[in-house]
Amino acid sequence: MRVDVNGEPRELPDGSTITDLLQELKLDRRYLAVERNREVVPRERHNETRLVGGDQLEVVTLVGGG
Amino acid sequence: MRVDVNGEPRELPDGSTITDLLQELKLDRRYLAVERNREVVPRERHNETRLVGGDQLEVVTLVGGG
Amino acid sequence: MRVDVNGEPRELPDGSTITDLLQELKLDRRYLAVERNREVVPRERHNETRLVGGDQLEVVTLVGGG
Amino acid sequence: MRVDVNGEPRELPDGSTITDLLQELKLDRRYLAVERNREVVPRERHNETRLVGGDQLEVVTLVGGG
Amino acid sequence: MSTDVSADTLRVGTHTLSSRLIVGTGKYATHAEMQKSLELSGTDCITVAVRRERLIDADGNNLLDFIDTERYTLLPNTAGCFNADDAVRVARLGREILLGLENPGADWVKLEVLSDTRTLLPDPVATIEATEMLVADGFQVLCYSTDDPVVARRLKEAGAASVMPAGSPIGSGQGILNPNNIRICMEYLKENDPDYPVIVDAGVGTASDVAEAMELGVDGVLLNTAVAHAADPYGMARAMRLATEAGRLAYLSGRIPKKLYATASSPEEGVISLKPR
Amino acid sequence: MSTDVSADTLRVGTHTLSSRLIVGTGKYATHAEMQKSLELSGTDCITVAVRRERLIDADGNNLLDFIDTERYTLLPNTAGCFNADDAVRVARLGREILLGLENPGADWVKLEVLSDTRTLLPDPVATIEATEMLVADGFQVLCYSTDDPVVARRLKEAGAASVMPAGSPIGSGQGILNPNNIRICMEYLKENDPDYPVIVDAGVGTASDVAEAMELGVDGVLLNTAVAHAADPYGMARAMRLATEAGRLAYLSGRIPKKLYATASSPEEGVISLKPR
Amino acid sequence: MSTDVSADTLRVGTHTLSSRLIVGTGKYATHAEMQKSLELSGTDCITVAVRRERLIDADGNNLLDFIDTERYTLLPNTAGCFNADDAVRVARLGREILLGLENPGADWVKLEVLSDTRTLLPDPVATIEATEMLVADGFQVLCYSTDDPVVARRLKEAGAASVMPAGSPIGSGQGILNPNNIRICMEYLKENDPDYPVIVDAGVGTASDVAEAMELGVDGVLLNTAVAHAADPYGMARAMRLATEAGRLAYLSGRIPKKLYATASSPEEGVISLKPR
Amino acid sequence: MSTDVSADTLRVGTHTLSSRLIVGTGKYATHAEMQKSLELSGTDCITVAVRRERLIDADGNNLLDFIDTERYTLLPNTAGCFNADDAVRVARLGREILLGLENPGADWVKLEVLSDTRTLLPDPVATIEATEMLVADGFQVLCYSTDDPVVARRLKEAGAASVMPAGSPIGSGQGILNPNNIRICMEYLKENDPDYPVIVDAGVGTASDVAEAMELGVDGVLLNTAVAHAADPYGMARAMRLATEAGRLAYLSGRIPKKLYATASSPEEGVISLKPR
Repeated sequence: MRVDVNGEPRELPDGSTITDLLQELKLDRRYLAVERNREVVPRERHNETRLVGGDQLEVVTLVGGG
Repeated sequence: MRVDVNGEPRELPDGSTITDLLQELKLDRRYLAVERNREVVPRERHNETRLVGGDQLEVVTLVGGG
Repeated sequence: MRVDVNGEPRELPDGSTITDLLQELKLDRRYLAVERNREVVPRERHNETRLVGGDQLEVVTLVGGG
Repeated sequence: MRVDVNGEPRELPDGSTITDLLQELKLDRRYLAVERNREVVPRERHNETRLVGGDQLEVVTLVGGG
Repeated sequence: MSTDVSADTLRVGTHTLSSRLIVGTGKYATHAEMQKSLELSGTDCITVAVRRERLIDADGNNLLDFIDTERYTLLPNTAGCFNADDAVRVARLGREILLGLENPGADWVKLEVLSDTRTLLPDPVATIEATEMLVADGFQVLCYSTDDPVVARRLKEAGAASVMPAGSPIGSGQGILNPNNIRICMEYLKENDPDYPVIVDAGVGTASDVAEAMELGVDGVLLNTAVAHAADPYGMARAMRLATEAGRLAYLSGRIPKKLYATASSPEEGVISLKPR
Repeated sequence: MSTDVSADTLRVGTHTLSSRLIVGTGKYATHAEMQKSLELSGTDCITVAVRRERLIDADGNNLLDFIDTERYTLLPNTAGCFNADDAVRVARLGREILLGLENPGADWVKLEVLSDTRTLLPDPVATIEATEMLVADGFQVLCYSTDDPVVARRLKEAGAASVMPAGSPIGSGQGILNPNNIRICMEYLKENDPDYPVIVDAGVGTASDVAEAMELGVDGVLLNTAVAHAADPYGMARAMRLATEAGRLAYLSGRIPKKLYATASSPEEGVISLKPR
Repeated sequence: MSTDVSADTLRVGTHTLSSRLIVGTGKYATHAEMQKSLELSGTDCITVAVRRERLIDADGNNLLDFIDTERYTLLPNTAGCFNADDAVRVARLGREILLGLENPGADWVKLEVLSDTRTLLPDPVATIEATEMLVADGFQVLCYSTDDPVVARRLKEAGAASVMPAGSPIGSGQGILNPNNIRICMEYLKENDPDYPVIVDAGVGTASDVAEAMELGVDGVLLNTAVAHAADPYGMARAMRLATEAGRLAYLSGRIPKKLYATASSPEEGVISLKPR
Repeated sequence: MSTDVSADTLRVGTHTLSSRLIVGTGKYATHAEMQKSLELSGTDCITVAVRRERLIDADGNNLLDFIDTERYTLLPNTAGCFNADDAVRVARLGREILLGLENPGADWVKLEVLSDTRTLLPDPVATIEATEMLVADGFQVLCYSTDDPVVARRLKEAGAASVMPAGSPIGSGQGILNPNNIRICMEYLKENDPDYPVIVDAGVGTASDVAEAMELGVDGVLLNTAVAHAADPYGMARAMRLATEAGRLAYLSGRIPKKLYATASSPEEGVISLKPR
């Protein structure tokens, strides 16, 4: 299936979860937050949350700011 | 009937018009404007506009301001 | 003899020295300086310095200042 | 004889007056003042004032200033 | 180049004013003092307020008896309003009076929506809201505002015919407290629209404040207390007239840059004296 | 009370000037530009400098061909002098020229004794010394000075007809950098002598600087670069004229006091709207 | 009386900070430079921004590797948002990250809703709207705002835990351009609520700006560029720490009043010299 | 680069001071209050005045009983002198006392020659004269002066070990009224002699004034009234200590430039929200 991650299209196996996605992206999970279709998905629900074709995902972290 | 003029209660004969009111108040009509129940009544309609008991009237003029 | 000390006239026995004067004034010698006729008299010469009638003396100390 | 005019050496016939000098310089006399050896020479004495070798002369006028 | 201000009029919406100074009619000792002060100020546009007729003890002595409505364009304000609805009501009543006077000012209004009675500072949110309502009702709206550039831009977007940032609080006499903000307001409001009128309203205390405001490039100044409460309102009215023209001319004439120090006004060559070092 | 400035002349020693603005003749692009700028400034007193005649290539085009000596009182300066002796020499040469022109300015001088060529700041010690020498020689001396109140008082004690503190360095265009010092100068110089003339000389950059100076209560302003080097000298000359009058009038008219905020310009009674809280 | 600042903490909502200086983490040359600058500033609260993970070329070098989350309370901002909805989304994402970090900052946010990308000035209307939404969602909201006192009061009424007026535009380094407005903000926000925290956010350029802000009586200062872009960020970080304490102490200690001039620091009696006059 | 101030001492002539703050001993409520204020200020150099001993009712309670002459270098002043001769007499008497105390301050003096008792402004002419006399007598002379750059240079030429321009009149609390003049003083005094000490003496009212002075690049600040007459002298003494260090560090650390507006502190890439326009 095709989802959008940080504005870029991406192919994922059907039934993938957010955890699957983050593993594939090799991101340090401690430092990030995930938004699915403009709603935050708390990290404790990353395992159970299955993605659907067309999902809009934002994976964000902290950077320097004032 | 009883109407409110500039926040003060006032007794008027039934069927009085705005023109009747202004005459009774002896006000210089050139310099003023009348609002009835929060709507301006243009001067050309003062003759035909009959007041009704409970009407809220504001009779205003210009004063010095910045 | 008569001398002037800090603007006030004062009677002293003839032959008095600056040391004699300071003793009579009961002043703490560590903290002061003496000027005789607009010239400073160093403390090591207080003993030998004999005053003369009409001498103008200033006895000064330190006070708070900015 | 040799005199100094505005810092420049200049040859003049012996016995020349300030008037002679100004004529030779073709300067508009209305607008200027002459100093000889650091003393102003009033214009009414320009005719009678004979220059001497070594005289230091300044011939000045007005210019724009603040 | 030469600066011609003979035709240097102030345009606000469909109105053209010959003077860049707008003067208020409040707070004078007497109507007569006001009348003469306005005359001496050289203005052709004056602000007025709308108030209830006094029904008893009306001394029959009305402000308008002292104003030549042929000479002045009246600019009715909404002073005393603390929400958008009241401001719209007052604006409409003012329009109705000016229509009766056949004064050209009937189609515009100085919008004031205040936030509290102590400081009389404008409420930006309610002012934006009232601007939209009044524009929809056909008014040309001149908005009294703070010097916040973002609010200024919002007001223009809402259809304001002019934005009028305060130099400092009404009647405070502190002049232009934050020229930086006025500069950014100008940048926002005049971007691709250089003729959009920006008027400094409120806060000026004396002539140099007015000149300084005009030198920032604003199109006009609106004031009242500085003249009405001066020890001599007539003298101050004349001062303000001159200061408005002086500041405008200085702006148009391109001032010299500022330097740490010094360049000679007199030539350095041809001096008879000795230079040091 | 009413302010009458029709007879509000500037008196310096035996001289009476109708304008409180004194303008320099230096640094203009052309003599013609200078001529018109002076005219537009409304001044009746102009400063000039004394320099060596160019002996060769004298273009025969003299400053004085562009100055109506019937109209203007000339004020010769001692610009370019760095010690008292040279200043006295230059003053005497200026006097000699003005006597020839039969101009009333022959009996006065603007004393400038500078300290270095970079900043052109005045040397207070040499200025005091030169003032005494020139007064002894019969001059009415107008002293260009810093804003140091003690130096100002020393100059008056030395016989100066006027003390002229700089608002900021010559040609810097920074305006009045230290109004506090100007105020103390006034307190010193006008104590029991309110008519003693104090003139701000140098540093003003634009109209509001001039108005601000006059509002401090000084008697006049002397400027040159601000007009001569403006993008449009004619416009700026007019601006300076207006600003001088505006500032003077504002000073005489008694400005309103400054407050943290706000007093209403429109009456608070009779409003139809609801007050908050 | 004696001033004890040992217990002089900054309280914002449920948070208590030992330092009154809040420092941003942006714009440093390197993460290491940031780390040491924060340490030298003495702060215990730092702001951070929320941004998309770089999916490719993630250098695996994350800001958080350089921040001791035991030591600092993080204050996530909503920088880069231009409307209320986006600000709420970003605030929630920041909270989610901080919950993962178990940092106490998870329950608050520095709200920034900007109006345009050029000036980065805050949009007062959208900021008020976002404040209400975030408060409803359980956030303690610190609002970056202009110095408009009316907007400041509206933000407090909307539930803001702190209002943070800008001294001047972000990164402009102009310091406190309008102390008068900050004073009125304080009057509004602390009326019958003296402990309500007011923090100057943005605009300070150097140590004296920070001291001046604190002397106005504000509760704290938030800065970033002034340290990060100083020639020596470490030295400036220390300067800012000292200036914050200096300004706070000076405010608490009651400064002397200003006078036109002069009272002697040394006693006038007992002098041996002659007084003049 | 990194700023090390551990060895950042203030050198004046042969003296080296660890603190850049010099504090006066006058005007405190009690000697004990003075003693503690000096301690909290962190200074190691204090000014004192010379006065006639009280011959009767000498309470036997002397200033020196409250000063640790091992800890502090005393700097005797010539306060109360209005001419050069008296200043020299007082300087010599001060030296005689300090020799008796074996204090290192015996070889220097803070020269004050005042012009009148009302404003306590320094007399530049008499100060220059007295400087020459004292230098000839072997003193290291620190000259209290106005901010006139020319006078400052004259004093250095006369042999002054340090020139100490006033920020504003003694005790006025107005801070640095004319930073432009202080900058030119620095340019004159430090030209080809960068280590020549310039100290701002008099006028500072609060911590930010001290920081601002130090940020101009002066070498130190001398104050008295601002601490002695603060509501809480102890708190203000600490504030002044911190402000001196803050201002010095900020100067050495290279502040950011000032701009009209705005550069983002948070990165602009990677935002999840939509940019306007």
